[in-house]
Formats: sequence, C-alpha cells, structure tokens
Amino acid sequence: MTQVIDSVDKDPVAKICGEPLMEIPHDLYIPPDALEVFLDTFQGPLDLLLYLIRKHNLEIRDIPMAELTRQYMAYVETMRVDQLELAAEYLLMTALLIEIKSRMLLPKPAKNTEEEIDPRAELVRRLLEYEQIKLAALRLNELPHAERDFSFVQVWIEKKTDQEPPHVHLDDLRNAWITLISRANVNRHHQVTRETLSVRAHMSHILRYLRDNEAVEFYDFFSPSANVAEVIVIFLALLELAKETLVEITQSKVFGMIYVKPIETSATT
Amino acid sequence: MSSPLKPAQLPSVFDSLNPEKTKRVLETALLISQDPLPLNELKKLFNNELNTSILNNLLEELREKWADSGIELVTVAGGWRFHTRPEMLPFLNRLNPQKPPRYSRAVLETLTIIAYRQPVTRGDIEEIRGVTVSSPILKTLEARGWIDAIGHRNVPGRPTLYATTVKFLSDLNLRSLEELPPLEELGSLVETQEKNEAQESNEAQESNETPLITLVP
Amino acid sequence: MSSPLKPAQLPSVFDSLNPEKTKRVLETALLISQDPLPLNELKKLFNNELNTSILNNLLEELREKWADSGIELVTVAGGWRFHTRPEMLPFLNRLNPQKPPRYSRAVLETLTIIAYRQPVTRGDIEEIRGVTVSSPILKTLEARGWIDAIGHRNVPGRPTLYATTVKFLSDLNLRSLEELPPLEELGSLVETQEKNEAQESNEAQESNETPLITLVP
Repeated sequence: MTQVIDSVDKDPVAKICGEPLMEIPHDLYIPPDALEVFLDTFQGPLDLLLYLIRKHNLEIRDIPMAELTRQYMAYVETMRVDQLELAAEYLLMTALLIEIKSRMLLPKPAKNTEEEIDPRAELVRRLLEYEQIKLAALRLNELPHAERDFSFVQVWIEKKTDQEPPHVHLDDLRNAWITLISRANVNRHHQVTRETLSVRAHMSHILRYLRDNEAVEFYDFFSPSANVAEVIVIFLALLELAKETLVEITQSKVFGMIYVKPIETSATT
Repeated sequence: MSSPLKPAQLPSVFDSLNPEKTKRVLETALLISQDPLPLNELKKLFNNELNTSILNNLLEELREKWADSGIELVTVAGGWRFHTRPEMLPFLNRLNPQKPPRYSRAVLETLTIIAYRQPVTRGDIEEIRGVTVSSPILKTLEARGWIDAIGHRNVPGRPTLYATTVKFLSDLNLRSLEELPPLEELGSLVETQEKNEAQESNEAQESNETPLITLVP
Repeated sequence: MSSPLKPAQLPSVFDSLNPEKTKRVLETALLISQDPLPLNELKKLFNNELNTSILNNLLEELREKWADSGIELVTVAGGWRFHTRPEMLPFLNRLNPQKPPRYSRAVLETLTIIAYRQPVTRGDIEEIRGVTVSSPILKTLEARGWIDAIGHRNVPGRPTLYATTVKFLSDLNLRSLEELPPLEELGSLVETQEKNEAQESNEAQESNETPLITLVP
C-alpha cells in the first residue's frame, strides 16, 4: 500500500495549467492506520475530487484530468484494501475520470458545431453543485440551532386538578344503547322498558343493602313514606332477585318473620 | 469560545457578574426548566461560587420581581420553579382546549348495559355486547366511582354483580335511574313483532302488580 | 357547581382586561409554550376579541420589556416565541453538561439539499452528494422534526419527496426559507479568469430559479 502512495509522492507533479507544482502537499498522504479518519473526512468521490482540486489549486473549469485522475486513484487504492464496499462509489468515479480523460485524448472531430461539449463539463457542473451545497451546509450549521445554541422558555403550567376525566353525556348512553340493540338482534327488548329499569334499579339497591347486612327483615325494605308505586317496584325487585336466586327469602314459621338474605352469605356460611 | 472542559478559564463569577446579572442568569435558568431546580443545581450556574444565603436572597428578590405577573416563582419539593398563576388558567385553557377525553365505545356500552340492566355480571354484559369485556373496562368504571360490585350471582363461578352508583347519577345530573333516556322511543329500532311481545310482557307485569301487593300487608 | 357539560361562562375580555392584564396573559402564554405561537393562537386567549394591530402593539411592548434580560421575544416561522439569549449559554451549559448531538456532515449536507432544493427525493440527494444516502440520515432529520415526507414523485417507484418543516425554520430562528443564507453563487466558486463563464452560469441560474431540478425529469 505504501508503495502506491510512495509512487504518488515521487511522481513528478510537474505542471498544472502550465505552472509547475513543486510537490504534492503532504496531506495527500493518508497513513493506512488513519483510514477511518480518511473515510470520515470525505463524504464521497465528489468531496474527494473537490479536495484535490482545491488543495492543489487546480482550475476547476479546466481540470488537468491526467493529474487529477492519478491523485484520485492513489486515494482510492488506499481505500480498496479495506473498504471495498464503500470504495464502489469511488471506483465508479475512477471509471468516469478515465473515460473523460480518454475522450479528451481523442482527436477532435472537424468542427461541426460551434459549441463543442467539453467531456469534463458534466463533472465540473456536479463538482460545483456539490461544493455549493457543501458550503451552504457549513453556513447552515453556523446558524443558531435550537437546543444547541439557545433554549426555549418553558414555564410549568400549574393545574389545580389532574387530567379531567372523560365526560359522558346522556346521549352517549342513548347512542350506545341504540348501537347495542341494533347490533344484537335478540329478544331482550322487553327488559328495556322504564318499568323494568326501575325494578332493576331497586334490585341493585337491595343487593347493595344486603351486602352490608347479613339478613334483613322483609318489611324493612318498605319505608313507611314509600308511595304505592314504590312499594310495588320494591316488591317486584325482591321477587326478581329471588327468581334469579340472588337472594333467599325465608320464613321459619307460618306468619313468622320473613328474612331476606343475600345468597352468597348463606352459601358461605 | 472557551471549552466547557476548562471551567478554570472562565473568569470568576464575581469578576463578571453583579447581582443584577446573577439574577438574570438565575431567572433564565428557571424559565427554561420545567422541573424544579434545587439550590445545588442553581449553584452550578455560577461554578458553585455563590453561597446559599446570597442565592436565597437573590431568589427572594426574583420572587418579588414576579409578584405582579402571570407566573410566580415558588419553592416546591424539588427546588425552585416558575409556574403559572391559577387566574391565568382560564385564558391558557383556550389555547389548548383539551378535547375532553372520551371513553371508548367498549366502556360506554358496558356502562350503558350496567345502567339499564343492573345488576349484571360480566357474562351478562358479554352476552349483550357479543364480545368479551376486559377487566380494564370494568376497572375504569369502578375507578371513576360510577359502578361497583354489589354481590355475586349464585351460579357456578359466582360471578360478580355490578350496578351503577349514586356518584354515577350525580355526575350525570340525574336524580334517579328513571331519568336516564327513556328507551321506549328507541322502539323503532326494534322489530315490530318484538315490540308487541314487549308490550305484552309489560302489560303482564302491570296486571300483576296490584294482586302482589296484597302479599305485603 | 356548573355542569361539566357546559363550558363555564367567561366574561367578555373587555369587561375584565386592561392593556396591562392583556399583556400579562400574552406573556404567560408565551412563557409556557415551547412552540412558537402564531397570532391567531394568541387571539384565542381573548376569544378572538383582540384585533391584530392591538395584538402586535402589545407584543412589541412585551418584546421591549424583555430587552434587558436573559431571554428575548422573537418572531420565527411559527409565530412568537421566547428563547434564551446567546450570552446565557455558557451558564446554562453548566446545568446540562451533555451537549446536544452535533450532526455529521452527511446529515448536514442532506438537510441542506432538502432545504434549498425541496421537494427532493432520496435519489436527488444522492445525485448531488455522489453517494448513497442511508436511511438513518433521513430518520435523524425526521426524528428532529426538521423534514418530512410530503408526497411521492410520479415516476416509477414513486419515490418519497422530502421537504423541510416549520419546526426546522423556527428551530433555526428563521421566519421563512428565504431567510436561509443565500447559496454561494456557482460563479464565485470559480477562479477569476473564468469570470465570464461564471457570470453566464450565474445568469443562467438566476433566470431559472431552480435549474438543478431539471436534473429530475
């Protein structure tokens, strides 16, 4: 590998655009163990070419292709040893450079057209475009960046309450029920009446009451202030609970006290 | 630009900072931090060259400076922090009108079934909804205080019975379950023949009401 | 207790707010908001009862109020925002010693191409940079919220088109893409003797605002 580099170093750099270049700047030399640094340094073949052109003060509009190609290939050879995959893009550029060089060597055809296309034109355009972006990137990086160069002001919002719980509107329940009914094509609508609802509401009420009381005297469920309708509903609720074996209604002797017990209590005892 | 690795190269705080500048740095640090800054953090701003009493004095002065504004400097568990004053909240809430969070359809349907069909077991709910009811759904409603377990049905497995609570009613501005949207008007959704059945069953119930009361003298 | 279903009735702004109070509300809103607040957001604070010129005047007054402090009120792409002044940075860096990540040249160049040539595909970026653009590079920029995919070019493969975001502008303290540093004119990159050519190329560029996009049929 060093041979390659040596050969580059010893190559008479001779003349660039007619001006002799005394020596290749020593930073052309890439020590093999610095390959990673090298790879980090160049963003790709265009970047490397630009580096060579600018370092050696080559005329970008009149690139000495032989010189540039030779220097470029010295770098690429260095890379090929270890980083073949990455070198692919660089190798492609090598091929392009050689192609341009050879096209320039071809005898110029009779001047058919006034504007003869320089084989280097496209390469030059790409180099200039890339350099433009490269410089813009540097300047972009110099702009103040949030977090790097300044911070946002961000005062804590003190909220008395935590996250508000979801609101439920009666319409939500209505809509949910409509969805359920239309989805379930079942005959359970008969339980869907107001009357049933109040019975079922009382079923909950009774069960909740029984949860805290082992056995309740039957009459205790009926408050003296209850109107007839309420008494009916409570009674229906008790019957319904008995039917669903949720409560046990017992009477130890005829005309004795009637007790209502939650089934679970009687079951566990 | 001095390297952050060499703090020694920075001039001593007292060379470059008067109390006003020190307060400015403190203020800025507190304004960009949502978390409270403890004193030892605040001291770092000045390479620990400020002692606690000076720091506290400056913070007190800052607190006074902000006394007549929309935010205030307070000490909380973690240290010092700016936060908004309560009277600003009505305005600030207009900026981020948090869409009131909503319950999922599964939660709403479960709640609806419990409200209209209580007491019900999870199995009942599943039967009506046609899908399994996951524990988090019931837990959500229990945590909200809208349903609770009021017992167990006496069948194998002894499933828990759920019912709605008083809090459910009051949170929905209802005095009783009867004030829930009447379901009669939803009848149009139900097949007509089913409707008839329903009415029959209804009438049957009503016709039974009076005689039953005689059992309860 | 007002029902949670009905938003609390707030008095009209002008019943309760004088200019000082209005400024206080504005200031508070700007102090709590990490994102820049556009005028129409700020108007929401007052139920849209403030007109733009009054609002702008108040904001200018606020800007002046903060002129001599560690933070400043600025207008950026997204609206008005408070941020810290550069001279606070050395102090604040002591609080958070870990430096924000610096972007690699690959990321910066990719960002630059997207910023100046948008909308571009990954292929466009590769064309200009002369190397493949890895997914992590684009992901880094997307994660920062600086670029996003805005569509697909209607060519085989339908490659994604990338553009910069409002956050990119506001994070760089810019109000619009035009405030980006102007691209170095291609001509100035060329030696003097090529001046004529350079100028031609320059004119060509000027006459065709985005000449490079022609690379992408």
